[in-house]
Amino acid sequence: MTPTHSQAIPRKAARGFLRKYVFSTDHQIIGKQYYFLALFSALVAMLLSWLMRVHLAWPRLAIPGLGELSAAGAPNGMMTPEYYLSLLTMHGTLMIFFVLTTAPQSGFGNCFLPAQIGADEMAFPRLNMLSFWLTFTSLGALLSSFWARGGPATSGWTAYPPLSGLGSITGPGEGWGQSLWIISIALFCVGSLLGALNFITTTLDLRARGMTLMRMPLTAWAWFVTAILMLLSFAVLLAACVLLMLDRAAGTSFFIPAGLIVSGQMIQGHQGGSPLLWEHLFWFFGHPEVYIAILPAMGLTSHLLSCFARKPVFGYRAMVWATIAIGFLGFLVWGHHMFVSGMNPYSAFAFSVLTVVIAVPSAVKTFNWLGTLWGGRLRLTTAMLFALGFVSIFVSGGLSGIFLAEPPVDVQLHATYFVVAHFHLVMGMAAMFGIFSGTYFWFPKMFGRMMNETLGKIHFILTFIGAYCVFMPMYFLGMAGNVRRYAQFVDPYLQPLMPLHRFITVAALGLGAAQMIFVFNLFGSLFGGEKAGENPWEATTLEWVAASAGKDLVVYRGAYEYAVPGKEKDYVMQNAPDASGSRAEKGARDGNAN
Amino acid sequence: MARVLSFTIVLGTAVTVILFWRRVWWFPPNISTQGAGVDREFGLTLLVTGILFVAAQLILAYCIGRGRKSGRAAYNTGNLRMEVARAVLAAATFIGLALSSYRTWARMYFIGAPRNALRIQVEAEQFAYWFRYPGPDGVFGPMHLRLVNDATGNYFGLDPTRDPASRDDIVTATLGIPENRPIELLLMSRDVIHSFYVPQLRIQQDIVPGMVIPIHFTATRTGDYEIVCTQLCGLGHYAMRAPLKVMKEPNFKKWLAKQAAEQ
Amino acid sequence: MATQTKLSVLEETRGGDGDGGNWGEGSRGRFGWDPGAALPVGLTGIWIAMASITMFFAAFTSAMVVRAGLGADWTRVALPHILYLNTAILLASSLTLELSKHCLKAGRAGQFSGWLFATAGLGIAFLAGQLDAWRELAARGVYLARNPACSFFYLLTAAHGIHLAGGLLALFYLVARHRRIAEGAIGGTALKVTTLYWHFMDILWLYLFLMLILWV
Amino acid sequence: MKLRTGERASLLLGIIVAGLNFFSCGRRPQSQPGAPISGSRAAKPTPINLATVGKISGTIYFKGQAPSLPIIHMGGDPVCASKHQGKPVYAEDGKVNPNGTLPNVFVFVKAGAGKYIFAPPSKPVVLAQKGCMYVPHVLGIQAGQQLKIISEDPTMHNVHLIAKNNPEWNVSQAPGAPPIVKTFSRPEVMMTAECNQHPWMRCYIGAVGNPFYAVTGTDGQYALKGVPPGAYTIEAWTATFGTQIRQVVVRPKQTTKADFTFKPS
Repeated sequence: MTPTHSQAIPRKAARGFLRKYVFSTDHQIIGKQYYFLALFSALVAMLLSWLMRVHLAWPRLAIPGLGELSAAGAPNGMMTPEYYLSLLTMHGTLMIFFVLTTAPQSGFGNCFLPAQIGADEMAFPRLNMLSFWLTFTSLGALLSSFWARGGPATSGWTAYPPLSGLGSITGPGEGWGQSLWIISIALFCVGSLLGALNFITTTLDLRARGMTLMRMPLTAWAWFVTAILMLLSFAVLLAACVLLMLDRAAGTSFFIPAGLIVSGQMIQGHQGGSPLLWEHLFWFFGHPEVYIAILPAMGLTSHLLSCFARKPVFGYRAMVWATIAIGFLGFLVWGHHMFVSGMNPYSAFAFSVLTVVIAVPSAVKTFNWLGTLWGGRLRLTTAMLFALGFVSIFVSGGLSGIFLAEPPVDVQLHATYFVVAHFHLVMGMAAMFGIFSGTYFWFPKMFGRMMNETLGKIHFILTFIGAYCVFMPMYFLGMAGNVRRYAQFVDPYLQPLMPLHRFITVAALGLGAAQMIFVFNLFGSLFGGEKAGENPWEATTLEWVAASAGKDLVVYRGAYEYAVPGKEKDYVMQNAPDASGSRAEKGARDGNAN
Repeated sequence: MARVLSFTIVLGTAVTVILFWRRVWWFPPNISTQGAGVDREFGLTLLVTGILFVAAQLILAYCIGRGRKSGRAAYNTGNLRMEVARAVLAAATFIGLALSSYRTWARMYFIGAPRNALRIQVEAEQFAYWFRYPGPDGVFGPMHLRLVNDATGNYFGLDPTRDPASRDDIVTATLGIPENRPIELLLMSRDVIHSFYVPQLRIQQDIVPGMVIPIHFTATRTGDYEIVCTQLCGLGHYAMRAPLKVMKEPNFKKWLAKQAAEQ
Repeated sequence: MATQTKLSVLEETRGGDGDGGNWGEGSRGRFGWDPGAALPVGLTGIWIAMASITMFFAAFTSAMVVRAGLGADWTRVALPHILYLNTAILLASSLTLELSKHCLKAGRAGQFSGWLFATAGLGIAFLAGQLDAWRELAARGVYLARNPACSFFYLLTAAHGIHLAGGLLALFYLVARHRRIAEGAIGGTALKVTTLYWHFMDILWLYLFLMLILWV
Repeated sequence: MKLRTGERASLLLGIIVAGLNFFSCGRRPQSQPGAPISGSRAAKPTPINLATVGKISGTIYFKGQAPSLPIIHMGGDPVCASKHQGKPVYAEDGKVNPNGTLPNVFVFVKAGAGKYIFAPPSKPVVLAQKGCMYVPHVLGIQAGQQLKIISEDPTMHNVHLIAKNNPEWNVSQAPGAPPIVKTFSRPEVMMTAECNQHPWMRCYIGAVGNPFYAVTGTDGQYALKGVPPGAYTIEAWTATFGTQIRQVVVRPKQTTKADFTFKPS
């Protein structure tokens, strides 16, 4: 039988609700599944952060309803310290894995990577479905730990042994809660590895004719490099999780040293393992992970700034190389999380230098974003506002990384709210801004309707101000020596900081409330939004090519041909043939000549 | 919206600059010899990043507020020479900053404690610190895991009946140190990873079970401070702390003698 | 028709894109991909999967080297002699798989099937041999948690065994369809992918065995 | 409907994880009140004739050099130190009464009472946290009876129960928080409860399947009342000086004397 393109289509055709929307192999459906999984996780994680913030600001306050929800963790609504740590662990794990890794990469990437490079589908649709359901199962395993004896894990998203390696003797949540955490993360690793495999193969093999790598949209580049980071780093985390689980369940001694006495009990049977070994393995994954979270948002920001400034990306090639450089260097700097860990101080200094080197491609990107805006004709849609907000927040969060990259300064600031401010701005909020701008930008393509722009703008300005009000003051807390991951602040020297904590909590409640506008807008527009046209933003990339244009796309130019002199419109689609005979177009025509 | 956003950015930048400039919230005062280096390094970095911060935010605000209102945007795909120049400049600045912190770091970690340093063992557990002074003989008696018992106050597992070196060891819950004398701490943990952090000393070091990690410093100002744990160690993490007492040398001697009497 | 498409792909890749960045080979994918003949994606995919698996084992082996250097609790284990036999079996299986592929190309359907069956048989024999190595160690009282060297022995052999079992499943898939593959109707890509993965498992085992000899 | 491989695999994984969750939840009821106590195991419990019951009593002596008790350093939590107004607090393990007897000795019927059934008393046993010390230091409880833990300190405590037969638990108690109420479904001597935030805080809890247990006080005496006639094994447990076991015979309406003497360990 001769394979033809028409055969590809029946796979997508509906075969009952279950096959069409639940166990679907359609990349768009899977992308949306990921997106809504991330949205759900984000709402849960945000709720947890509210509880934590309220408890920090008013530690003696009984939170209404919490006592009924979790009688053990919060008797009469008063949060116990172990419950606070459970919330902290769940907040971090949900946000980092199930929101920041899932939404921008697996969600938007699945929806739009094939579309942007001119492919009909991902390379392995069934594997794609498996990836999603592994992620889904992983989320289920994690959330189920709320009902486990002792509650969810309490060792933070970094799960340092021996705290996480000895079972419930080290504290509540370290029994079943921690086991479920490890199982969940291991499943997530497998799901992400399969997803990354799919993304890379799709990008390499399924690009449309004429879509050279250097013509790919920067979003596609970001997804591609992120997928490579995932492929290599999640393999290491999976290995680390296997070792940790063996230490817990089988009595091995990879991370557990000999001669421990916990709660007066001698821990038998363990030999000279090293907790630092876990830290190295974890951060070898953990640092690339922060780029996994931020690279897609960076790519999207470049994409949107160009589209809505109606101007080509300033220094496209530099942007691509910066993305690659960040991806590569991301694997060499994990040690900067360990300056005070007891690691060799000489290697600390080497990590320090490598870490500031990685700031250079980030700086290049920031320069080029500003360069893209300079002299542009801005269309301030909500998507654009969030992209602009991204640049501002990324700068505010990113520059503080320089402090933390210098070992002696890090000694003072390590594990304080300075670090909390740094990563919440540069990776948490910035990536969230990426998710928001992606949602406002691609919503018409995903659901065929427009989101409400007025609500969107209100949402933006509240989120922008809220993000600054919540996280900028944390720099000052950190400088004053306020340690992070504290369930309460009992130390006398922290008491003068309580007003600032209360301010942050109020701002956080406001910031969270503003997100309800987004949720309302999202679901409202889903059903009642204005019908969207084929290319509402007048963008150039292939996802906006009309479905009627046919499937056999040919790409003639780069992704950001805005304001090209001498053209009728101020943008030229990537697949628009042109007879003007420029070098790029000639090449494409040659390729097409067969 | 353009005006609202650019105004918000300018205002936010101004507020941030003022808060840093006026030092509304700042480091606690430094009380150690190497702390000045840390503070200087922080100041230098703050200056450089502050300039970059203000420049980036203001340019962003300008672009938003002063974008073209009519016609087409400028067609500009980049300027390689400018990009390379800026990348090199950024690299030089950042690497320069990292290298400038070398001396302070070396002083803290590359060289050991001076010979005349007072050596004190620190044992961390969930959720307390214990301190041991070697006593007049200058020798720490051996530790026996089996004898460790918090309920009877044998935090270090000492056996004074069998080990003569243990007899004069002084175990306390407060870290008392003399002013202007080098101190070497030997950090040990009994269960999970803890940390030793005194913001005023500009010192932070994880305490890892299975390892003995030495740190050294010299305190320059008397007073009562707090040692706090910064590494998530379990439910009592937030309350894990110990008093630090920096005293004049004679007062320290008196204090230590009083502790010895209570053993 | 199918061959024609493939030829045109080759032509197009040579066409270049004129836009610099020639490493893109921009036009290769579009016509190389078809649901019925997923030749390039399968091969690309397996290469990428192998990169990830390499990273997974690199994490384990670097952990082993670090752990071995940590302290006095690293007691070396005398490796069971059957491992040498297993290694030989695995190497032989790679050889038989190559022979099988060669016979298919040469059109000798019967021999193709025979060598394929032999490969699967040798794969099973290897896994059985690994289990026997475990049993021998267990009989000597060397269990998983006895000391870190044992832990790594069991860990690495088990992790490799699981990955190899995946390859074995792929071989079973081929075995079950050997007639139709021999007829040339299906499975060209599956055969290539499986061969590649099987050889990779072989090399991986050689590497792990070397690590075991050196450290455990 | 034929499932594809991917779907089958994801289904399988779902089932595995669901099973794990079920397992984790399924273990919970162990610590719930009302779980069966082992005393009810006997097929036909022997009724107790209250008219014939006797008594076991005695004194716990200590011979030898009393160990010196170390001072507890409460510097880590200023709240604890302030509760004692500068007076030194001494460790309780190894304490000897001035009259040469031992306090804090747990004496209980270890064997011989298995044929009777004892409903756990409805009144809970109270364990208090006062000035960052446990009161009492040694505490007896009947399996199935409620243990009520209260805190009188304006600081956070956590009670970490370490046990072998009963499930381990570890719960924080904030100042002003409601009492922690727990039961032990199985007899176990001795369990320890510790506060990790104040590591010197430790107490011992003996859960017994019968009501025949006592803890000695400042006079070093104990009495096990209402014991039906018969032969028993009784044990005297101390935290520092080991345990001693004695066979005794209780005759109707009579008091059986059983003294113990401990020596320095």
